[in-house]
Amino acid sequence: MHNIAAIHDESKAQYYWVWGALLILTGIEVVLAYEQFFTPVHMLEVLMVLSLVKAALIIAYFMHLKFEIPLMRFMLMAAIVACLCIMCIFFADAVRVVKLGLP
Amino acid sequence: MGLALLALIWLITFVSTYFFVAKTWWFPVGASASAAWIDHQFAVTFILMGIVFVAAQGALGLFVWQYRDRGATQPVHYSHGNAKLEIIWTVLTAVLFIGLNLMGSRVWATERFDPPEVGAVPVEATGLQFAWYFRYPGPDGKYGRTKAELEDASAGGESAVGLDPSDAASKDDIVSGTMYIPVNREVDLALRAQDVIHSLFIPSMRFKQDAVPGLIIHMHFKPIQTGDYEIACAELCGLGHYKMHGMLKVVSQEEFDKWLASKEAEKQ
Amino acid sequence: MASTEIIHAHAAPQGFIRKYIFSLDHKVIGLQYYFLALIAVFVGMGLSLLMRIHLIWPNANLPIFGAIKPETYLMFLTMHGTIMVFFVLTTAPQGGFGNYFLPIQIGAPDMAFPTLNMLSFWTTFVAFVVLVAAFFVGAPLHGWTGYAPLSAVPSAGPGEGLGADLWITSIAIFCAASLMGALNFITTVLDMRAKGMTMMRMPLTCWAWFITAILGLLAFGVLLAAGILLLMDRNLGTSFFVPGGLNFTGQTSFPTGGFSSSTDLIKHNGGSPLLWQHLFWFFGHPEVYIAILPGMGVASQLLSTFSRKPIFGYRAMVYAMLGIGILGFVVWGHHMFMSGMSPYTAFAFSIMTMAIGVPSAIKTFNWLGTLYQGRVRFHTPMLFAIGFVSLFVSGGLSGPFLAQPVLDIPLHDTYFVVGHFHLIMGVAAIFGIFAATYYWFPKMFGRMMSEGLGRWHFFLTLLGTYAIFMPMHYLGLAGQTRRYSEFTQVAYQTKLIPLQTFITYAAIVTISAQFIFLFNLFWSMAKGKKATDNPWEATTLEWTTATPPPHDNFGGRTPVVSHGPYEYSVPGAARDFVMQNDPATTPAH
Amino acid sequence: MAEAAVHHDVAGVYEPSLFGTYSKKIGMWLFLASDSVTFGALLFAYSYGRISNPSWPTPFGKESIINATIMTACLLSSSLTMVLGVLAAHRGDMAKVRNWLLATMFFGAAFIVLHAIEWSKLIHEGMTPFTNPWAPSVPQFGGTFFTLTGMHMLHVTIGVIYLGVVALRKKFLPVLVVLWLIGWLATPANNVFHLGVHVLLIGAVVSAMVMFLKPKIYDSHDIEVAGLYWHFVDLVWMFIFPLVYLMSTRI
Repeated sequence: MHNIAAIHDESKAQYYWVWGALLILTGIEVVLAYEQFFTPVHMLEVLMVLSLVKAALIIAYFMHLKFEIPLMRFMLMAAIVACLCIMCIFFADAVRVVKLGLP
Repeated sequence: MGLALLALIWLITFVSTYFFVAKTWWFPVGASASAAWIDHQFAVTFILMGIVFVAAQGALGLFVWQYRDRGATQPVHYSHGNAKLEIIWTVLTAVLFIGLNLMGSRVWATERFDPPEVGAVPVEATGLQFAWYFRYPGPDGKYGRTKAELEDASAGGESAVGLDPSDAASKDDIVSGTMYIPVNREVDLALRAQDVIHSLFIPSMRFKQDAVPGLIIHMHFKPIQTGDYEIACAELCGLGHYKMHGMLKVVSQEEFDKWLASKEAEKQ
Repeated sequence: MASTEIIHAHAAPQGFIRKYIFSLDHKVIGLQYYFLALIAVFVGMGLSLLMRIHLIWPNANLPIFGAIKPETYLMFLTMHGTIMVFFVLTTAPQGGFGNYFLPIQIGAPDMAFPTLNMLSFWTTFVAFVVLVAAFFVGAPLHGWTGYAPLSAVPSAGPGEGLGADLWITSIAIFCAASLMGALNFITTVLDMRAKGMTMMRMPLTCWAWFITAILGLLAFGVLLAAGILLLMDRNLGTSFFVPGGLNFTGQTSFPTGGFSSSTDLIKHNGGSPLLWQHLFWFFGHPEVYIAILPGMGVASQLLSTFSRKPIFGYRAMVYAMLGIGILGFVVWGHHMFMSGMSPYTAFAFSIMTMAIGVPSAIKTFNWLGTLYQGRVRFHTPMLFAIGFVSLFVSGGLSGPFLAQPVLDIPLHDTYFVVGHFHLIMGVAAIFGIFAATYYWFPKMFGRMMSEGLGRWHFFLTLLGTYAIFMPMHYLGLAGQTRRYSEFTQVAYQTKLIPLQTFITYAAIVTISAQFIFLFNLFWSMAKGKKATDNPWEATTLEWTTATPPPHDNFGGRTPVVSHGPYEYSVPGAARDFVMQNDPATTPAH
Repeated sequence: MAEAAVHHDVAGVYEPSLFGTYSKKIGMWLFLASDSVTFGALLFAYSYGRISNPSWPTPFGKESIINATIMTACLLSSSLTMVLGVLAAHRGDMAKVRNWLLATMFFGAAFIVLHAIEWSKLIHEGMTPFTNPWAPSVPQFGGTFFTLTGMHMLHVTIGVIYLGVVALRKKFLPVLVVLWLIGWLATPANNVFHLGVHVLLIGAVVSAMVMFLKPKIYDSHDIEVAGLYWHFVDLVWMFIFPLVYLMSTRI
């Protein structure tokens, strides 16, 4: 019932493409960071977006999530992403430490 | 059995509600400007929740008695529920709960976001294992520097909060184990802690705020009645948590000035 | 692989050790969990009794313990909280009954990963042993919430040395055990339902265990991270939770651990105690629902069974539980209104907390709707289910007070909170466990428990717990702060001692009543009336199999399900209940 | 991961799986969900400390960044070889599978060694969990760095052992013991890895127990599940690398 080979295209080529893309993205990240193209806050945003793209590529292709049924894709990703997003509430207090901290 | 259950559930409901309504044990009399607001919000919440409590427990007792098993002939209503009812009570409870919440948020906002009134009395409260110390900046209006290395709880007073005598601004700072504040003037309170988290709790002022090490938290409140009020620590801070106790003395402006002057004189 | 027709992967074991100690059978593992929780609950209860006695007679000279010192009181308090929350409220309903009955109720021969299941129990056991070991080196006094820096600095008080290390290690091990259990539960529900057992035909107990497992999977991971960081802070001198400028001048005689000296401690910088609270409550609040959700499932199952009526609003019940599960992750900040957290976020947390009252209310209404126009049979399990509803209402309705930041100002960290959470996540959840015990005992041990003793146990416990925890609300209003080992030092609190005395007497009576249960449990195992396969005339799959169930639950066959879980008093049916696996021709919806 | 009790190939006995796949894979995904929350919490703790300390040090110069980039490339390449191994497993070519897994392990081991050298260098420069030479006012820099990368390194090490067991079965145990001895003898006594290498020994004991309890040949499903774990390790590094290294480059 779960003959994986039959479910999706098993071409080797796509994995090489993804690998290449990941290496190039890493290269871009390193160059951006080393050349300090942006102010730190923007740098963080850019790096995080690039990292998310890389993560998405790994999850979708290497971890085959692209080829799983939609319910699994949705449930797993929604749970993890939601959990991680709500932790951003912490940062309101991290900023407070800067403002109210000891002189 | 049904009757016994009915009696028990109704008895519990009645007794529990009675002691709330009779206010046998209740908040101490409010002595700050915000106390009336908080008490009002409490009363509204209390009435609404009380109605729900009595209704739900009453219905529970009634149902188990009324629909007790009286033999196979007793009809049972075969039903999987009622979507309309579900929607009605979902919406009703949502409106009730969220509405209640919004009502109370104004007090919270004014206490935390508005700056203290002009002319508020600056006081710094420091919590340490296991005592409260209160510091007044003196005539220059500026707190002197404190240093963690200089803190010595056993010495008490200025040494306990680690006041650095080499700083000019600290020359006129007053440190007291009792909190004196004038009535009808807002207190601009700065909260600090030296070792672990403490929590300054003044029930009569309806005031509570954790003092967190590494942070200086600013709060303000306005006492509207003179008198002596007790301060307790509300956050577990170690083995002496139970005896971390202080006094708040709300006095008239003249008495307050006199007290400050005498402390200044003592220091010279 | 496709050719093998294996229904169960492991054959029935023969030797004693493989059969009862390192068993792969989910039923044996369930019982192991249950008895671990039983030991834990009596330890925890004993500690609460000692605490109550110390509160009223601070200088009393007890046998064995002698006079209890304030720090000893706080150690009892920490251990009571930790044992109860982790090893009773998480272990018994989920690990115990969930393990035993989840596979049977969905028609599976075992859990998805039997070996992992065994590992999960033994890891829990190790965690318990490590926690108990903390007793013998001096347990920590920081409470079960372990707020830093009290828990992060070994010189903050007695017991904060090795004891606190063991405490946090135990919790980290428990996290790992819970993760194993949780992913096993989820996979089992997703993968191993018998033919015809669609998600919307699962008993509500299974839904509850399923959602609880999801909460556990996501919440315990965070506590594990927090535990690792706390261990680093304590032993390697990092400062995640330790801010700079700390000076423990009053406490220099205690060990300094990762901080080589007190000046070292002063120089630390930049950590934040609030970070611990965030991480802890990110786990801690879902944990509350981990404790109570299985109780809700059991109450739903029992109210329907003993009212001889389908559950009112099955779908609404499922959605309500899902809603509680999801909202449970976004309300943790309501534990921190007074903590110096950013006041803006308090608004968001407060609204979310009020919103979580809605699904809770839906559940209550549906339980009342189930009783309405039913035919209520008062067997002991039903009494406890009714008690659960009553306690859930009482404990739940003090929630909206605490959820409003403004009202939390006078109530935070007072006995009001203690009363609130004991009623709802302590006693209500334990009523769920009692109800489940009385209900499933015949299936587990093949004998009935005594009804007479059960009734005495019920009435004494219900009245007793109300007598203990209702007055705590009054105490909280009057400003009685929690975690005080004596009330002699603050004048306005000394006036409340009479009420505290009443609570202590009530606690003594209630705790004594639990020995009726203990006696009933063991006496009935040996001497109880023989049980039939379906003594309660219930409909779910566990009642279709032999008593006690065989090794693979259904004796080599797999049930086929054609009905929803609660088909009672179906018009036109021969009996007043339609079993889930009755042929589809039986009239039912 | 234990043997699943049920194979869904038995048609008609069970409801179709809700996620449309076999139990072991679901189990691994759930474990990864939980582990990503753990790593997420650690990264949030790191970011929290970073935000609340404006004078965070930026010590990673050219050499470190190049080293870390090579490490990243190692991990990415190991993911490629892993996925090719899984592909070969689906085609039933078990000899190829073993080679791909060995390649994966090679890249993983290279990552660990490079990282260990990096750690040793930083420690030599004076970084400890509670002090660092670059910003004395931010002592937790070292703590966050070692916690995050240490947790990740532990995951990589477990991954390499896991893959070794899958690829070589019992033959891997002596290899592991030899690696442990080499690691132990090659590191100076005051180096953190002199103790850290014992993870390999513990790994050998645990793997021996697992193989004793479940003596079976691994099929393509087991390899896919092992692959999931390996890719996850790679995935976590995709966040640690920019957050820890790239945001602290020395200008």
